[in-house]
Amino acid sequence: MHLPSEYRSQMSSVIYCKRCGNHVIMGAMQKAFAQQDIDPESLVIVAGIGCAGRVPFYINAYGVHTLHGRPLPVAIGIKTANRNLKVVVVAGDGDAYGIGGGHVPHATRKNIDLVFVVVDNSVYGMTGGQTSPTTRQGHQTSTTIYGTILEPVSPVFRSLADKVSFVARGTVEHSAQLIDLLQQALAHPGFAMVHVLSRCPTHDKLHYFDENAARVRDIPPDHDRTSLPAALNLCLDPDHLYTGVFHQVLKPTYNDRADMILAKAKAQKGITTVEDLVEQYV
Amino acid sequence: MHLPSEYRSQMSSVIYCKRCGNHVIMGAMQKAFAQQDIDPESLVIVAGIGCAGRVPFYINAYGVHTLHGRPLPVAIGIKTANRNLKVVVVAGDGDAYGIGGGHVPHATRKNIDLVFVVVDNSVYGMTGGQTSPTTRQGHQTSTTIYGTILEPVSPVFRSLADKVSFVARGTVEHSAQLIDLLQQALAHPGFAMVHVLSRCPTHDKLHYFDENAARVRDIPPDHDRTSLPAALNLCLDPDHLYTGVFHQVLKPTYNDRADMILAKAKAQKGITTVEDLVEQYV
Amino acid sequence: MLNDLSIKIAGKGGDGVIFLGDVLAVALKRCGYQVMLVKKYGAAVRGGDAACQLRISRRPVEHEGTSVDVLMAFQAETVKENLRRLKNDGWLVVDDQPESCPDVSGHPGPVCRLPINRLTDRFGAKANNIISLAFLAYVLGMDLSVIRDAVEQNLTKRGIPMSNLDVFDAALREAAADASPAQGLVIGRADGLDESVLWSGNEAVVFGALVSKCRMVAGYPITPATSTLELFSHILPRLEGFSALVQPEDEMAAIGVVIGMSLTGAKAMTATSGPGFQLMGELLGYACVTETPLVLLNVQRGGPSTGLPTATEQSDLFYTIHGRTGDSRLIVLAPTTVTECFYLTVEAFNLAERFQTPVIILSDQYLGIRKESVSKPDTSSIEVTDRVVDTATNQRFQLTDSGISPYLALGHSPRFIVTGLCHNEEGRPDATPENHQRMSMKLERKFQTLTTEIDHRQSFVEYRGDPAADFGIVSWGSSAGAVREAVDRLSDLGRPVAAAFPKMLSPLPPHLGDFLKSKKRILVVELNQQGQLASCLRDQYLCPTLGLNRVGESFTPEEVMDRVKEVD
Amino acid sequence: MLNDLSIKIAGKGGDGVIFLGDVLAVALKRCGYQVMLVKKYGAAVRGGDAACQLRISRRPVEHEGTSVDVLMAFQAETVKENLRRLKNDGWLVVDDQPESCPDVSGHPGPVCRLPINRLTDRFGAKANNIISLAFLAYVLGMDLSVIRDAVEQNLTKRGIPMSNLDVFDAALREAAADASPAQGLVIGRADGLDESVLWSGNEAVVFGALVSKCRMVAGYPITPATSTLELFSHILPRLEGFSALVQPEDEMAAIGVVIGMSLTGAKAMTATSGPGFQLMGELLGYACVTETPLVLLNVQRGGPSTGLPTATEQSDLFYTIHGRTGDSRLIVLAPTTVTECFYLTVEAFNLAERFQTPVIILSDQYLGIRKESVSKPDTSSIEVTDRVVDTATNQRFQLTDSGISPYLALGHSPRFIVTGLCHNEEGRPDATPENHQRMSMKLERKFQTLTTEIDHRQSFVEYRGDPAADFGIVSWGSSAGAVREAVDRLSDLGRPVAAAFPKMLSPLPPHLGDFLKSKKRILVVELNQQGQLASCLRDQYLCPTLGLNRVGESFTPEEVMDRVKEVD
Ligand SMILES: Cc1ncc(C[n+]2csc(CCOP(=O)(O)OP(=O)(O)O)c2C)c(N)n1
Ligand SMILES: Cc1ncc(C[n+]2csc(CCOP(=O)(O)OP(=O)(O)O)c2C)c(N)n1
Ligand code: SF4
Ligand code: SF4
Ligand SMILES: [Mg+2]
Ligand SMILES: [Mg+2]
Repeated sequence: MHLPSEYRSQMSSVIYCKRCGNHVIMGAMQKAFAQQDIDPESLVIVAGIGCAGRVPFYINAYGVHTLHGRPLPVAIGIKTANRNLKVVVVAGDGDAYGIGGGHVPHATRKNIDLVFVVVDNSVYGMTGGQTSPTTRQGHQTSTTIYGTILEPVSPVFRSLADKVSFVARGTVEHSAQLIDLLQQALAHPGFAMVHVLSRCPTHDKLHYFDENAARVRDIPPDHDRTSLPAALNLCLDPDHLYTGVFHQVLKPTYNDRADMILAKAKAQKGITTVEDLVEQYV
Repeated sequence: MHLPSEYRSQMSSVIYCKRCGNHVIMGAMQKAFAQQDIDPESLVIVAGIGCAGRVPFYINAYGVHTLHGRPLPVAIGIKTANRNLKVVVVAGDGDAYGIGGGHVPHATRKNIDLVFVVVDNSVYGMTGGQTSPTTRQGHQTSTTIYGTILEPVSPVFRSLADKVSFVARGTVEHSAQLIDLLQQALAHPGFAMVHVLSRCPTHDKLHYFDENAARVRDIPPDHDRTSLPAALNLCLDPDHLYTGVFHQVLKPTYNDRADMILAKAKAQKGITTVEDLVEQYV
Repeated sequence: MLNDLSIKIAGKGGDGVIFLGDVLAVALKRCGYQVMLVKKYGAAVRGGDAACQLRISRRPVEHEGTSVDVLMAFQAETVKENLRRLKNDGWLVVDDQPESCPDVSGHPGPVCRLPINRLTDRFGAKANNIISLAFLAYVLGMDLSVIRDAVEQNLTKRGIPMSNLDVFDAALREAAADASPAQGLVIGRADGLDESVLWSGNEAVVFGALVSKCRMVAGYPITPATSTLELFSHILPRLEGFSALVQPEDEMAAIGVVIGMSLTGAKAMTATSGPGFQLMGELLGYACVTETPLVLLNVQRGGPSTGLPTATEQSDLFYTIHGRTGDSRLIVLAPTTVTECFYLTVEAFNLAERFQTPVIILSDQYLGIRKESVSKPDTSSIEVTDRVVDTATNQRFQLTDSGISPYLALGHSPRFIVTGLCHNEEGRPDATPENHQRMSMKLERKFQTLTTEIDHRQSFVEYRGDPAADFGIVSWGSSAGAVREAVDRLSDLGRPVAAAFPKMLSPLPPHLGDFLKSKKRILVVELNQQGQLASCLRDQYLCPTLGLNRVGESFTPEEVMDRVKEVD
Repeated sequence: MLNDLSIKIAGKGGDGVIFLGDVLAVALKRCGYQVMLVKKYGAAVRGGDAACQLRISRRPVEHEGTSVDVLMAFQAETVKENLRRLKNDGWLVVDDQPESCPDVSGHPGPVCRLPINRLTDRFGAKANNIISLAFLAYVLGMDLSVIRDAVEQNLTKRGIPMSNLDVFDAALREAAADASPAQGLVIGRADGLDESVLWSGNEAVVFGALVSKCRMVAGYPITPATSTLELFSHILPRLEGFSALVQPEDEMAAIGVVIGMSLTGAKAMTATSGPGFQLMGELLGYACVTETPLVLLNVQRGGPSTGLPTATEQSDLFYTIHGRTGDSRLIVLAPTTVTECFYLTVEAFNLAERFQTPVIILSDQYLGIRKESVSKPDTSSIEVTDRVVDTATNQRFQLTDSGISPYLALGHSPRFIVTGLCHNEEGRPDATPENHQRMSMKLERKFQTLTTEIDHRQSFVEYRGDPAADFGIVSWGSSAGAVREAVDRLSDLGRPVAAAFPKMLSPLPPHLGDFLKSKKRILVVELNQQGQLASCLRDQYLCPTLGLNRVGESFTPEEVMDRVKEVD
């Protein structure tokens, strides 16, 4: 058994602002790791760039701080090459759905076995509060002082369309639930996406969350999480903002499928060596 | 009135293979332009790279052959700067959902007024038949001779999740319907996505289409295209592969919204000149 | 009136150091001084150290000063850290509570202890900065009405309650009782000086673009370029006529949008830094070969990779010149002052139009964020090259002697084709070896035309110091400031040297070669490890070079002087 | 047995020209010749002209031959287009129907008219290529059992029915009746030659990687690099042990995946060309600063931008060396032959391991697609540097004299951090100026260590010709072939010149400087407009250079000789 504190790095001091949602998320991650008894020696936190992206510096595990938008490809390389590693990817809303948005559907359709934590503060925190892909329409940010004109992207809806095998949403106001969701995600074999509604008190005074707190509901216990239509219904409900697990199905992971190809090739064409292959060109 | 032949360029000879789906698509586009009476002097065809990407060379209009995966940003720049131009974007399945996939949701959430024709031959045609984002699982291609292991992306499903205001699917086997869909798309104010199931006879002998021909159905006439749940139902139907218009709603286009901001800024802070602004720094 | 003074204010994130610097700079500029205000961020993005340094002078300010005449510091540790930068006879301004100030008995100069914290306790924590400002203004012996106006204006602009002005007045009264103006630091007020504006380098670029009639911008946030995007987004919609600002999903999209805008005949620009600039490479190459005019501001930061977002550096020169596959050239301009950020931006737009090519403005964090007083530009007298659209031909890439072809715009010219494939004069794909050779020579000719013009006009290089000196210094961008001061001081010390500051780094002006040839030794001063400009000089002029190379923070004049002495 | 012969086969897309070339090359190699097979595509991707040219010799083949000894052409227009390349005494092999062949009475040499089309009518259109092959083999006076075996093997490999072999035999019978072996063209069979393999440059790189124990690959299709990805995808899963091949959504993802693989301690590579290489720039810079070993093959094509996907060029050198923001260095290797594609790939992996850095292999379309006979490598004797993972320290970026730090791998070493931010020895962000300077010097030291080693071993430059000559030629990559032949022929003509072919282009080997200094004139031959290597030579060695620069298609030895005479 590991204690949450074992996952706290002593090496870098946390520079998040006061009341930043990232404090809650890091705490929840550490508790979830402990409760799932994740071996810190085989845990890799991969992140993009941004405030959320700094999580690897503060967790006592292997940490790979990649580039803005690129955590998923690097994480895929890591998990493909060494399946014994437990890979957790942390990305901001800009990281995940702005600059990195092109990589998401290709990680999900691989059903690569990792946890994808999207820290959605609906703003570019690190660079000082510009509009992000999830900023709600009409909201003011430093680059949209007359109001954001675009419709926000819907992380949960898109994940369902991308056939993600585990889709959940939590918030930094409900840390017990968040810990539980992260635990389920860690236990899920395959791509597990956890959309976390977070806060950037420094750059976003009137947060999405405050405006929508009354709409927040736990997903009802009788929800059939294996049903995609049922998940879509929840996500399209105009009156409620659901938190909990929308969808979960089991299907082969990328490593499983890659193994099948290794076996099939040998069965179909025969096992060979580099020397034999060279011989074919003589 | 313009004739379809007026949209045919005399300047470059068409180098598509025999029986290539692109022949059908170009023909359908030319007919749709004619029937919608699109002024060739204000028509811009923007494309990515690939066989589908060569369409601008063969259409008698302005042609912008961009880079692999980048037609949408360039098209957005064009339409933002000059709304009098009619912009049609042509992209292959690799262009649209592989390398260019990150741009799609940000074009759609802008509801930028253009037609997005995705030529889905489920293979990388131009480079010789490698697996593409829409290649079906198990199918063999030049880079997956032991079978493609990934689930394909679902262009229609994703478009619905991205809240596209016009979503249709046609095929190169049903050219009359395709012409009709393209016409509707051209008439639609906002982002109009037409997913075209095409063919690459050169690199894909057993096409998706052949295997699924029996499942193809017209969308029933009583389908309520304004209803997102209804559209999702059609798209999730495991027994049928629907063609027709899945979804259409009217909402402000990007140019409309940008105009609102121009007005709002002036109303809130007052109209000003560069000289006045300089004065503020004295 | 003083000739020259430099002031440092050092504190932590919450101390309002930036506010102090901003207001003080405005007020001192209005007192008739030339001003430079440099903001220094600690390593951490938030909560770390914050400092700003202000230098005023009757002459142009080239550098913020290596050591300062006045140091105001709020915490024991910030005092300690910064004391070594205070001149021996400099004024130390600290709080009068012992826990806010370490033992400073070692400092030989005057120490001014003020009741900042006590007063803050009275007026509330947020009043901290306004109280400090009042005290500092008093100590400096400023014209108090000027500073009071500046405070009022700043509060108005930021929508902060005017009750703060009462706090300011109260603090002034307290100061009058407690503190006395610093001996010899009575900052007067000069008249008859040019009217000037106070701009950061980034602001100057924005105004350069606006004066050039650029009304289309796309950009993605990135430190330290973001403030241009923010400023454009606030300003553009208020201007008469049509304008567009797009903040898309990434930098590839940003430059893609700019290219699309430009294809319709509109002037358009983007601004970015390191990693974002990197991502623009592919479409920038497309813009080069499709001969699409556009302007790109790269505010360099510490590299490589994500590097040091809040540090300055000059290490993107190689990438800027050579960062695209194939034989792909473009124009690179490098301003050395905030004033040049403005005028070279106008030049960038003019060159982009005339040569139908991307033009890169290579600024850096030090230059982009710092503020300087800039003599107010007479916008009506600035020459601006308009886009000229040909409506008679479809030969978009017509072969000409100059290499410059008719410019066509979507929706305005006969229909034409644009492609990144090798194309013929009509823009259609043509991969024959002859065509490729022809079109690649055409592009080369464009740059020859440009080079000849520059050489003819002897432009884009600033020469300074003693032309007859046998020791030459070459520097570029923001490092020129430290070098200018060093050159002047070396000359005062009886060691005349000559300096050249190229403002166009690609193509390099041929006449720079005459300078290089006339020197026995050439020292190239640049803030990078590899000696990137030096490498270009050796390649182009075959002259041996010595280097002053370092990364981490900007150069001081003393470093330049030391290096000259070392290699002399 | 002949000493040297070059054969061109020209047709349209459907003529099976590539099949002819492939089978012929295999058979001729087995006859004991050294072989070079060059495929030439027309401008259009499909349906355009297709041609291949084959040269065989008892000595190493440096160039496919500017003019040919045998020309087989299938259409009147392909005959016409290619006739000027046929030597005066060369054999023209054409169809016997007048509509397939224009008037060739002007050709002084022998003309061989064969009933290709008539026979094709009998056996069906698809038999076209096999009939032509039989005729050509007969005309060449080849050992028919060798060619028949080669056909059989080719058909088996591609899963084509063996009934085609009957067509081949029938055609041979017809040939015996109709045609007679070309006078003097009796291709014999040599024994005792090295056993050799026939590889394209791309194939040789794949085998170099396999021999280096690289089992992890990620790549995105792009002409002309795609064939590496395809070959890896066919081969890797058949090998014992674990392997992984990922074809992701774009090139950024491809190199991202490779970096991830490498971070776990696995050897990994990717292959790409122009536009794809461009997109890899940002993560490549990340790999440089995180000191992640990886190998990247760039098969250069015509640029800039999308350029000419099926044309060769050497214009990515600037980008390869300088294509990343910041001071970011890596190793660049440039093979000049298919054999070197193999051995330099092994070298690339070894250097990547030892110096913990990306290594770029700069190949090009001409070298990547053409096939050459390569003396069969003895894989057991090839030295391969394994990845050594440190399990005792967490100082991933420890400061050492050599600049090389302990290598740590995810899952195998104590926990550590990787970031593209400026970091300290433990890999943690540290943006202090001192740390940045320190770490940037450490990276620089790594390259000094490498440079010293190369110089010590006098390696990575091939010298040829007369070392005492005062005229020096420098060339790189695939252009070296034409230069080698030119050097030999100039020497035969009594104009000895010396040549140097650097195989490592960054860092450049210092001993190349001795060569340059010893020459009065230096001609740099490279297939680009700007003279990219020449620029690097001037920068590094301060030597004036002359250039032979062109784009569009590869150089001929005659062009090199002409240029030497011109500037001599
Ligand atoms: C290629 C690139 N472009 C831009 C940046 C600048 N940048 C750093 S973080 C960031 C956005 C952060 O927003 P988000 O991903 O939502 O994370 P947050 O800071 O809000 O947690 C940006 C634009 C960068 N580092 N790299
Ligand atoms: C950045 C970049 N990567 C790769 C390529 C090579 N390439 C050209 S077209 C193409 C794929 C084409 O597939 P698709 O988009 O489906 O179009 P299709 O040819 O099938 O119509 C690729 C990978 C390129 N031109 N640019
Ligand atoms: S800027 Fe916002 S997201 Fe970043 S640490 Fe501060 S509160 Fe958190
Ligand atoms: S390769 Fe395929 S997609 Fe391309 S032109 Fe030929 S058939 Fe059409
Ligand atoms: Mg965010
Ligand atoms: Mg396709």
